[in-house]
Amino acid sequence: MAEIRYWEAIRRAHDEEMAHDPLVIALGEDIGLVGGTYKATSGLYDKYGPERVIDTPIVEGGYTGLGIGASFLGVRPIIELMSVNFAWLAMDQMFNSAAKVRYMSGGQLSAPVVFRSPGGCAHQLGAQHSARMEKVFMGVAGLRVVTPSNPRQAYGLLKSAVRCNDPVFINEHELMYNIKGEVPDEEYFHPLEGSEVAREGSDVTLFGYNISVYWCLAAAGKLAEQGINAEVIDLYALAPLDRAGIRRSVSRTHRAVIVEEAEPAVGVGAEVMAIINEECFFELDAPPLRISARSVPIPYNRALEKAAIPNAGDVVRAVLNMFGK
Amino acid sequence: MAEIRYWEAIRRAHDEEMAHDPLVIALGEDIGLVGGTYKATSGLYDKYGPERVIDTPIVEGGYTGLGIGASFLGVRPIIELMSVNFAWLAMDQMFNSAAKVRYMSGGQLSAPVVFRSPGGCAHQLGAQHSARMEKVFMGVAGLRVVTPSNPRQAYGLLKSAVRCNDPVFINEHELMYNIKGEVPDEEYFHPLEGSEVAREGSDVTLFGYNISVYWCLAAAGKLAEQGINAEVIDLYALAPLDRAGIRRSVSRTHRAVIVEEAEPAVGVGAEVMAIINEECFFELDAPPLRISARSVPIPYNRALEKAAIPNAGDVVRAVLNMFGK
Amino acid sequence: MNTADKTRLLREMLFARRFEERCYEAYVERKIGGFLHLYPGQEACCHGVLEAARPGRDYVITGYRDHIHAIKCGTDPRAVMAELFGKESGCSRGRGGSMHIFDVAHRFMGGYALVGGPFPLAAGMAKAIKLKGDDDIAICFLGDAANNQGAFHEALNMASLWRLPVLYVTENNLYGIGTHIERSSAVTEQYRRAAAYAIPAKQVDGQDIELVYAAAQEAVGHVRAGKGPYLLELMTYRYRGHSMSDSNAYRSKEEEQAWGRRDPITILRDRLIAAGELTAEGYQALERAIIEEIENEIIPFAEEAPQPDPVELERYVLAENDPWVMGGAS
Amino acid sequence: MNTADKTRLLREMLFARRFEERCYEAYVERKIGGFLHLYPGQEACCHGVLEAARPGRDYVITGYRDHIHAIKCGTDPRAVMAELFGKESGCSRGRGGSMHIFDVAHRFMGGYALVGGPFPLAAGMAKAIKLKGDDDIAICFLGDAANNQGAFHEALNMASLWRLPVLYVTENNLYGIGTHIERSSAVTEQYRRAAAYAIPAKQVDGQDIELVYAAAQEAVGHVRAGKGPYLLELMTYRYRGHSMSDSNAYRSKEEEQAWGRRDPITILRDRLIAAGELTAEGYQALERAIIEEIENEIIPFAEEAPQPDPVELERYVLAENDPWVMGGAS
Ligand SMILES: Cc1ncc(C[n+]2csc(CCOP(=O)(O)OP(=O)(O)O)c2C)c(N)n1
Ligand SMILES: Cc1ncc(C[n+]2csc(CCOP(=O)(O)OP(=O)(O)O)c2C)c(N)n1
Ligand SMILES: [Mg+2]
Ligand SMILES: [Mg+2]
Repeated sequence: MAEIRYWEAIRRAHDEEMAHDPLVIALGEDIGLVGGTYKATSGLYDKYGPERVIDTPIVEGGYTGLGIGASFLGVRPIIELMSVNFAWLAMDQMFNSAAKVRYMSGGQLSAPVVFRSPGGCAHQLGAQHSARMEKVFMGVAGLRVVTPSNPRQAYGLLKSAVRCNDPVFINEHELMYNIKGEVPDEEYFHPLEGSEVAREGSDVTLFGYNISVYWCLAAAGKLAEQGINAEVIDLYALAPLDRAGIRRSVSRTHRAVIVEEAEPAVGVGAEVMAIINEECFFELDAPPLRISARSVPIPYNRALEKAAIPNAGDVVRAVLNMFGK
Repeated sequence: MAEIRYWEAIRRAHDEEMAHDPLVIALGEDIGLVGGTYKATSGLYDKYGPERVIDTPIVEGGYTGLGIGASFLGVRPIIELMSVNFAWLAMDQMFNSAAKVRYMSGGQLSAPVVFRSPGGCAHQLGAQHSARMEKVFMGVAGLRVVTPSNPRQAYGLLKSAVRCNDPVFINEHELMYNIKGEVPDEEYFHPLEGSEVAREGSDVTLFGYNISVYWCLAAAGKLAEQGINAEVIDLYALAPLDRAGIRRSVSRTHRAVIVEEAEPAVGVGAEVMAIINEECFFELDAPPLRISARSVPIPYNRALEKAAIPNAGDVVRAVLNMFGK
Repeated sequence: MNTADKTRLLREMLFARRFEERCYEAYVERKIGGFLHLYPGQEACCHGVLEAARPGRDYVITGYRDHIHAIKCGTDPRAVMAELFGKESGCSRGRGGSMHIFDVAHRFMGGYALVGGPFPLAAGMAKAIKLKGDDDIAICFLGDAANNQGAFHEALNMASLWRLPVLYVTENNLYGIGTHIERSSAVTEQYRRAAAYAIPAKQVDGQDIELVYAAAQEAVGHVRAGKGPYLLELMTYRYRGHSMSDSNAYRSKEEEQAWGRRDPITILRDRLIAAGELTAEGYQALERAIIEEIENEIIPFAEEAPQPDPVELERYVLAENDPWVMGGAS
Repeated sequence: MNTADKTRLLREMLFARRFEERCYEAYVERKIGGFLHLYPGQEACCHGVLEAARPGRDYVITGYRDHIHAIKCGTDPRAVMAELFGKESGCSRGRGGSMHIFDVAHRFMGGYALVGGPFPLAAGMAKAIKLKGDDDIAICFLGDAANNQGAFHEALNMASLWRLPVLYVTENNLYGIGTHIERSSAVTEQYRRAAAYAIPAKQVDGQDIELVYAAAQEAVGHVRAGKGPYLLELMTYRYRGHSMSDSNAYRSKEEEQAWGRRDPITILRDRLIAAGELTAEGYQALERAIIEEIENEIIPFAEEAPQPDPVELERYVLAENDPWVMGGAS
């Protein structure tokens, strides 16, 4: 089991799937000749050629629609949106075409397409380049949404997403491409549904996904010093969410905190809270909490930016408070 | 106080605001010469001329952006999106330009623009014309979202939205334009924040907004026959939501049901449940519930379509069940 | 085109006309719901273009005004009518409705309700064809007003850049709902826009099926030969309102009458009669046979077809039993 | 343009060059964060065009490569640098950063980070000008690659249709990040696309400020006269990478050198020297003065400017004390 970086894991999944099936293609801005902003497709242009690794014009709606149309004929495009902020321009096609075509054709047609894109708040990229948009993708029936928190997931989720017959959105993170982690040497397909226990615990469940898993783990470490044994659940599948996994953990710990990098309104935190209310309300020993970003467009100034986004310290404080400490 | 229809109320608000301020303009597809798909702008083209009542090409991203740009210079455009389903094409401009410009310019520039559009499931319009998208608009800081449930609100909210210096999204409903209701004869501005008690009650709070207010009221009527006195809260302001109003009602009734026409995932129901958990968890005598649509693209077939959308009967059943009846 | 072809095309166009008129009635009778956009007046566009292609084998995609395109591709008209009636035997199993006719077996890749949406989808289908090395082409029919959408610009640029085998057909009926093209498009002659993408283009009378056919042959030939996309603009007119709720108040009676005199069916019929290849009686018999087929076979089929089972409401949202959802068969 | 103007423009362009190079250094020193897109090589575009307009009075909007456009509109360079340093005295109060320079007092209506976003915004500003009856114009500067976005198509069509007073300037530096225009645009000469909207257009050498100025005078004159929009394509080159993380590996040394020989500053300088209107020493003195201004006034101002108060994190999301939020003053 080798340690590789997140971007290398994504590159490996691309490479294997393109080698496996000549109808797997990759497209996006600057993904070919220059290998992608985050190197996730580096080397593939030389290996598979410009017909399969396609540098597109800067037309998010257009090339997303083009990839979806190709998928109607069995092509399996992996579409990179350079930043999730640009996805607003592609959503009509993602939702109205890809997510709905199976249903409205009565099951005849499907769009086995993968969209992948980094979201999240990186370093001072400002209001138009710091969106966290997972909640938008989760709200529309017909689209699967996953969000890898480590190289193993990044590799295995992309592999499964390419093979799966549903459209899948993979929410990556600008700050995570250089994270290192173990990835199996043999081929590996990660389930597109479910959740993972990132740390076992008994006193409180911290739900994280993508980058916030790390904040949860860091908080759990600190909390352990204070005698609180926190469980961390990695919700790598956002649509559908793992209701059973959420119930299972909260039914054991009786307390829940959801940690999200995004603003709270109609977000993952709200949805997980709703699921907890629906699934195991009577198991709760305390109100479930969400720790979210402040509801502001992200400011450029570094200190303001930091203040807008939650961190492990916020999680620790909230949990201590929950325990009356 | 005259009884007028919902569309007439919107038309009146347009007319008064255009008469009041020469920089108020209206734009959208077929809103001018033919008076708008739902007549909300009928007669205005003749009255104010083609420079102020503008039939646009079918370019949702383009004319939304154009309206926003005009608003930077103090023009107050009322932009009609013929159907909320087309708003996906306009969201980049709505969010990245209108909602963020005040913040990222450090308060120098603002976009005092109004977007209005019918959402909801009408009669057999199919998967691409039945979106309920309020949750998408609620998730982005910098944009206000309101959703009138009656002609008085439709009139007063549009009036305030035009004058307010923030961008406002007004979520209307295809099935509601012919609803009749009383509207004050004198000029009236409805607050853009808050909520309204549509029916007082003491045993359970039913939260509705837009069309689901009617389902809640119908359910409350049925429940009264069974001895359950339901309060109905009309959440006409979706962003920001009225946390105080939600807390106040649930703290009195100790039970809450949120009724939404949309699919549940990351929706209004989830957000209101989260707010209840945050604001008054210990006041609850039962887990809060949400009654939502099924998570499917809307089918054309009438029976399937009906089965996909909740109704008053679903609310009654859920509440009876909550009371062990 | 020989006489047999012309007679067949006349029959097809007349069938299309009667089929659509019957839909109108069924809508009034409330057998059909939702939005209904009909095709009368534009028949020579669909039939002329697809006659020059390989319907059922080339991939066709269009907007919401889609019944006739599907039928010309080979879809059973009974399945189209059943779809409009919302039935399980409908070509989209009653889930789609008028705006979402699908028949993948006949490579009719669907009707889409968002104006402009099919532009990039068609380019993508062409990309897939190219990758597979087939000699099929993709054909995208859309209206004039759709050409203002950014999707037109984005898709045509990519299609040209990558020499994709896609034919774009603009059915220019002069209106987008109630807005005349002169009020929505700075350049009303749509074929002129193709130069911005180095795409060859031509404007043709869309009421004369022989002219449409000839132009389409050239266009289809270009595309199939691997020379890249082509844009064909067909000047036409819809005889009914945009959809059922439209009164056409924005059109002058003179304009309507002038175009009424250019009815594509009448033009072909009169030409055949003048050439002695058809008689007035023959034409009437044709029409009677069509009406009988519609009344005796198509409508009863749609009426009697079963409703979808409500238990299946959540079917077709996601793939069924897809092993990769759980990480593979293993 | 007289000698004084030319000398002033040379100074302005040289200032722009030095300012941007100093930003580069400050970024390396980690005084500036985020994405930083610099302007060296393209100075004649901004300066030539705006010289022909009324900077500070006409409304200007652009993308993320925006520092110099703001300064030419009249924004205090210290406020720009302070913005890049994230300070409260920055022209966007430290909230915007390099991609979001704003100075509404000087009618610099902002830098926007989404490629293509300003196209319709500019048309909207022009619409507002027209409604108000002013004789101002809106000027939108964007890159060549931006022209592929659907927003270009949609905005230019509306601008032409409604004769809006807006000048679109394409700064064609041949690349969108690492993708050469021949790999992204089916028609590489961008001005040719304007015909699709019946908009007059011209392609001009963007390295020679006198040519840019002459063309811009014509273009601005056209727009200000109420004749509708105009598209000006300026052929130029960026000497640095797209942004700070770009190695330019996709460009050949020969290409870079060829364009290096066409440096807009050198061209104007040499012309002035050849005409005896400037000496080599005079030029060096100019450069020294600029460097001194930057080092002694601009950088210290930005360094010493206060940070935003974290208490104000949530300010500027919504309007403050807007009475209409609660239904009016009453
Ligand atoms: C994105 C989008 N915007 C608006 C509409 C509403 N709409 C439906 S059809 C239509 C007119 C389209 O005109 P055209 O493209 O000329 O086609 P025609 O109906 O004339 O065949 C409009 C505005 C829509 N369906 N989708
Ligand atoms: C909508 C959108 N897509 C992609 C990007 C990423 N991006 C930033 S600049 C750029 C290249 C733009 O090139 P061009 O328009 O020629 O301007 P230049 O940078 O050359 O000045 C790209 C792809 C973006 N910012 N916005
Ligand atoms: Mg039309
Ligand atoms: Mg460029």
